[in-house]
Amino acid sequence: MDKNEYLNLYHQMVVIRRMEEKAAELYQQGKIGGFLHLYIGQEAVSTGLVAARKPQDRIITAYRDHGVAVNVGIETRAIIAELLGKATGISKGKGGSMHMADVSKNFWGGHAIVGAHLPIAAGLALGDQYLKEDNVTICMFGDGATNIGFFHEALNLSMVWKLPVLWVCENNQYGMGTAVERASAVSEIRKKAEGYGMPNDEVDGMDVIKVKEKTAKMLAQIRAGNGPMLLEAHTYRFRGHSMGDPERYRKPDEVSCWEENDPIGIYRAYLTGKKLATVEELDQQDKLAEAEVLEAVEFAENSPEPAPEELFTNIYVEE
Amino acid sequence: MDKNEYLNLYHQMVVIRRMEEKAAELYQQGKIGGFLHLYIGQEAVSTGLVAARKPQDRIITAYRDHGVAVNVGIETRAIIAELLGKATGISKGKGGSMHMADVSKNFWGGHAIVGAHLPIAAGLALGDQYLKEDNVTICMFGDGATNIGFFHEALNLSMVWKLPVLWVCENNQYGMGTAVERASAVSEIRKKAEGYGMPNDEVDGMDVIKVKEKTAKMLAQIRAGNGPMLLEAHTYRFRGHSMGDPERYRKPDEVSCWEENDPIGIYRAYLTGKKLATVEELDQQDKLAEAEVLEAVEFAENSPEPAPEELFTNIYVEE
Amino acid sequence: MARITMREAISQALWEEMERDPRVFILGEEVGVWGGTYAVTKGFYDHFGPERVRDTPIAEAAIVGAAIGAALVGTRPVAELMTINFAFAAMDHIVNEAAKLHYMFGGQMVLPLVIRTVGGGGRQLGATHSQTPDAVFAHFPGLKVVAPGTPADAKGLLKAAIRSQDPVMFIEHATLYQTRGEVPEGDYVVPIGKSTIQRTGKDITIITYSKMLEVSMKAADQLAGEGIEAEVVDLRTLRPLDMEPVLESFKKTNRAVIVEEGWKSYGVGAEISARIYEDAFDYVDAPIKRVAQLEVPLPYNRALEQMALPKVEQVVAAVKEVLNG
Amino acid sequence: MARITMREAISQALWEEMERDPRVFILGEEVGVWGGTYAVTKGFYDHFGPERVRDTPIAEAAIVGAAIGAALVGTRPVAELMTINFAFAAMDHIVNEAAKLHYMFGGQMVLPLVIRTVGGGGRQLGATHSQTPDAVFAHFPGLKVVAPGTPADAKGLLKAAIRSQDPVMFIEHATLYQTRGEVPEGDYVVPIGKSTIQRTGKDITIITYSKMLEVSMKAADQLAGEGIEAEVVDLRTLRPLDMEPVLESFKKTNRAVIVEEGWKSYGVGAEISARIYEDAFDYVDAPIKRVAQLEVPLPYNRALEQMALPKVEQVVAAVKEVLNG
Ligand SMILES: Cc1ncc(C[n+]2csc(CCOP(=O)(O)OP(=O)(O)O)c2C)c(N)n1
Ligand SMILES: Cc1ncc(C[n+]2csc(CCOP(=O)(O)OP(=O)(O)O)c2C)c(N)n1
Ligand SMILES: [Mg+2]
Ligand SMILES: [Mg+2]
Repeated sequence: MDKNEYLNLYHQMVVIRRMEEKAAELYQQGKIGGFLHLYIGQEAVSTGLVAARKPQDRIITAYRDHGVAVNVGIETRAIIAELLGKATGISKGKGGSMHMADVSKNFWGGHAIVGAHLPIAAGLALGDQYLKEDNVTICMFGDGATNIGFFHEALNLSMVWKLPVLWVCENNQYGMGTAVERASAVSEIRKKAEGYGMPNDEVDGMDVIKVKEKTAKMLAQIRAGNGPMLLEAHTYRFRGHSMGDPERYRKPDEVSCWEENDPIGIYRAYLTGKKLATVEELDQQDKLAEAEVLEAVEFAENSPEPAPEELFTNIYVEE
Repeated sequence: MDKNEYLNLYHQMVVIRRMEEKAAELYQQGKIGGFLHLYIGQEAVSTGLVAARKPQDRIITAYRDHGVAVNVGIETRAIIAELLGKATGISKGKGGSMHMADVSKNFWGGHAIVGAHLPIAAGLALGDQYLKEDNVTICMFGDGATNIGFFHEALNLSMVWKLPVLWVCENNQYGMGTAVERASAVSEIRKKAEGYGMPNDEVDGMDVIKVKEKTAKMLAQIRAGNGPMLLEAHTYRFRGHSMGDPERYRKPDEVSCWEENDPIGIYRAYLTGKKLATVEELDQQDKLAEAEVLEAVEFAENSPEPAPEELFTNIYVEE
Repeated sequence: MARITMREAISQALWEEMERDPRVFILGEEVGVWGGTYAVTKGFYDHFGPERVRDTPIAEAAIVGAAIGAALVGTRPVAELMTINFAFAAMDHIVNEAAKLHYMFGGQMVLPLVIRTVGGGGRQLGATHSQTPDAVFAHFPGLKVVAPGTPADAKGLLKAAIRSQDPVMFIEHATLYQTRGEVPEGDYVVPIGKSTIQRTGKDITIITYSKMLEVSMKAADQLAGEGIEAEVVDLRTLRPLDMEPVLESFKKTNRAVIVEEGWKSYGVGAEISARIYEDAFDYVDAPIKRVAQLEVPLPYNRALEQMALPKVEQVVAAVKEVLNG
Repeated sequence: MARITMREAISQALWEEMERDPRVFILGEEVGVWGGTYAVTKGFYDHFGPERVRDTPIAEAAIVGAAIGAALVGTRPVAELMTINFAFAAMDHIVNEAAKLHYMFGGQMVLPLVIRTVGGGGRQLGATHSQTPDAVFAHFPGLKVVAPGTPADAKGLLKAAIRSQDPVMFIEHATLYQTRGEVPEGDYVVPIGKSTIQRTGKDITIITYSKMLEVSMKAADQLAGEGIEAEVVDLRTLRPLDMEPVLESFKKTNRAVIVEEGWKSYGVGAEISARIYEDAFDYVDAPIKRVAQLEVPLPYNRALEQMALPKVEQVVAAVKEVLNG
């Protein structure tokens, strides 16, 4: 990576952070409706994953999708506009927080039914395999999603057909209020891959460089035709599951302990420690990110609502 | 076991065999409708399992359920009557081949949706655990059933809640026409238990004594409160998946090779070899079984059809 | 009688039934430590303990399947599916197992089981999280499907559901939890399978249930201001469906509007309409109208979503059209 | 035109589309080596090979989910669900994913996907294996639901489904596979979303689809013998529903019977009945009748099962009642 690339990753992570903070505010103001699941604390995972992929590689995730949206290069304004339900939103205001996607950037959403996108991810890879494209599909999901049947069917199918998928579990320790060990027979999620004879690995999900490096290695192996693999990224969400989480299930101590592992802080220290960037340069990025988010909010707030006719478009391709 | 018990197991296996042969005939004659899945070749599995349970232990299986029906002690006549859809059938003629049950004998069916009874089995065990009964639930299913999401959800739940279930996979090498390795990421089914950290074992499913012994041991461990376990029984169905299977997926050679492992033949040899029974005694049992089946067919054929009003009963308990 | 919210009424019914019968227990996602996503089971975990208020993995088929099994052996599980949209992940167990076991085994198996779940749109949750597919579940004989519209009915019907020997799907509405109403204290049971008149009138019959009862009552108020007396019939149970109060009312008013939140095509209103014509044809003075959700997956944008959902003005307009029709 | 069976017609459509478009492939349980449980794909595996005729594990959600994903990236999967009863194990992917992705992402995602499946009772398969829950799927906007009643339509509609840019649920009927009819050779495409007149008549309109078309045509024959000329309208597509031929016919005959195999309550007939009254009220001369499955889980016993299923005599009787009503 050259210096710009390093800085760019930093920029992405800070944009996500600032954007999520802003989103929380907009939610409190009643400008965002529905559910809002913030990515704060987990920025290193999606940033590292996307940084490691080739543009041809597909990525798909759950409803906690704002991070990926930024990483794949959707304009911040189109993300915030979607949160506000505006016509200029990436899904034309029809999807909202949980349903961001940009197919032109190989980002296949944002899916709100827990685990349901795993079979779909297997299908993206199946399509590629069928068409003899050497793309890999990166499928992200939470620890909680590994207990639903969809996970099992998708992982099994991917092994039987040797589909080019990198399964990435973001183990943030909880599915809503349920700690991993209260819901899952094994709490080391990567062990589940063994039930399918699937190669697997784990990574510190708070360290963007480690995530990127491990992902790059695994993508190469998968691209070489070795079949699917599973990567468990250990991470933590600093905020509640969604806005309005009573957070009765964890102690503030636990949260602050993890907050000391802030992925942005870790990466800052890495960059300055390795002399890849100066504090001033990073502060400068912070300012740029902040400005970008503010501009995006302004853009989104000034954007038009979808036209009423939009209610009836996109039900079918062929009406 | 005393001699009678040994002979009784033999008797059960032969009754199943003769009954299934008869059922095939009745099907050809158009007297049995729907699907008919014969248990021929797998008799040692259910016979061994049921022999090892205490009466308080529950058993539940898939649509290939005639064996269990005999083993738990449903009268052969009530089984055949059910096959013929008669009022005297164990499910009043409403269930048919795939839906035999006798709740009074702790046999909970006979379920025709692949894998759907696994969560139900977890529930039987949950009920027992909740009511502080020290019953164990034995849940039988095929190799093909281990690929559906229900399997995953049920196994995981049973571990998380330490439910008293013995999961028994009858690996008869095929789910319909699909060989295990074409459908399952791991072909050693017991390995799937490892994805749940679940203790597991395997057994020669053609040897009723081995099945019984292993089952007894596992049931004791489960009853002691150690949580669920999985047992893989290696077996083979000598007939097609159901009547009308074109059997394009396997060679006659393969079948005859397995037929040399006939569970009844193996058990005969065991009994005579250990001098637990003479050939004459066994032949005598064969005759008894044959007679029992013939009597049962006659009974069933002479039994009345369900009254038309039966169409409307049992939709609800409270009408 | 206390004036409490729907949430409190449901919570009360659950609490009282658990106190009354030790066989009753709850299982579902976030019902315990969290206190229920809609706070219905807040305080239950501390009071009844983890055996009786069981947090489950995210595994809807296992939740319903386990509840079925536990019911079969003599407990009385109340399974919670966080929303009805996730019920599709448990669809097989609801319609192929719960609805059929009693019948299929000739009456041997008894499943005293409640599946509590939450439906409805209007909260900008997008297409996968905003559905009102009640008719889909009501299509299956063997299931009982209940969807209360008032706090009192919610309490009384939930008690009846928990005491029922049959599998009951109990559909609450996400935007009704704050609705207040008089609710009888203590052992108040409302029988399943009985429709009821929620407001009397002579000019037209509005047939509805769940959230749309609220909408219909408001419409009736507004119409009353214009001198139109609408009778409002609340179905409360979709299966078994009790048409008697509907037909009785219709024979008096000779006109009807059916109001449901779900999509119109193949929805609840179609069945009600068809049955009125079948059973009260000679009493029909004007075409019956249905007010229902427009045939689109619900969008996130608030204005678009609201466009698609049935509203008071539409009910009022439909009533007037029928009266002038 | 050749006179071939429904099975052959469906098989032909699949074969020809696979020959025409290399992006088309099949996946499902036993579609390959076995040749299809209903022998529809017999010979396909040998001809097209394992990449294009893919046997899957028993994992319905994965079958539909994988088909969705593969469709998104430019292939044209035809997923087979062995029977519609097992579609409930894939329900989430059918109604929450396939039906919604195009809309929810503002048109970005396109899913040219067919889910072929087989429904219907009458073969003594018992309650879990004999359902006709077509209305349930037709309730969801975003899905197209097709259920042909003749070999020609089966061929033409399946071709249209495979070429459609939208997700199509294609429901065949287990007891129609042997039915013969004239089927145009080669590239014969029947548009989705068009009902059609299968028999003309002036006295009454019978509205039906799938297997019940056969039953209704027999009834019409029998009625013709008694001087009653029934017009038979075949819906063919349940969503989007084309009411034009129905209304046109009804405006001529002023009387109707609707015949469906599924349960009556919340079924297809309810919707058709409600719509006729809504859109042709002034043309109604007698109450419309529905003939449908009795409200029971289908039992195994043959006589009981037959009692529950709609039959020719019931259609004939219903027609006469309407005519005399
Ligand atoms: C099938 C289904 N069941 C339940 C839900 C409600 N729900 C939304 S998110 C969530 C928790 C998921 O946890 P995890 O997979 O660990 O992801 P995280 O939120 O931690 O990122 C639940 C239960 C849902 N959306 N879909
Ligand atoms: C959910 C579901 N999908 C498909 C089927 C059709 N089906 C019935 S039996 C069977 C094969 C099951 O194989 P296995 O579990 O190995 O049991 P076996 O028949 O070998 O005893 C299939 C696919 C079904 N009944 N249920
Ligand atoms: Mg999590
Ligand atoms: Mg098998």
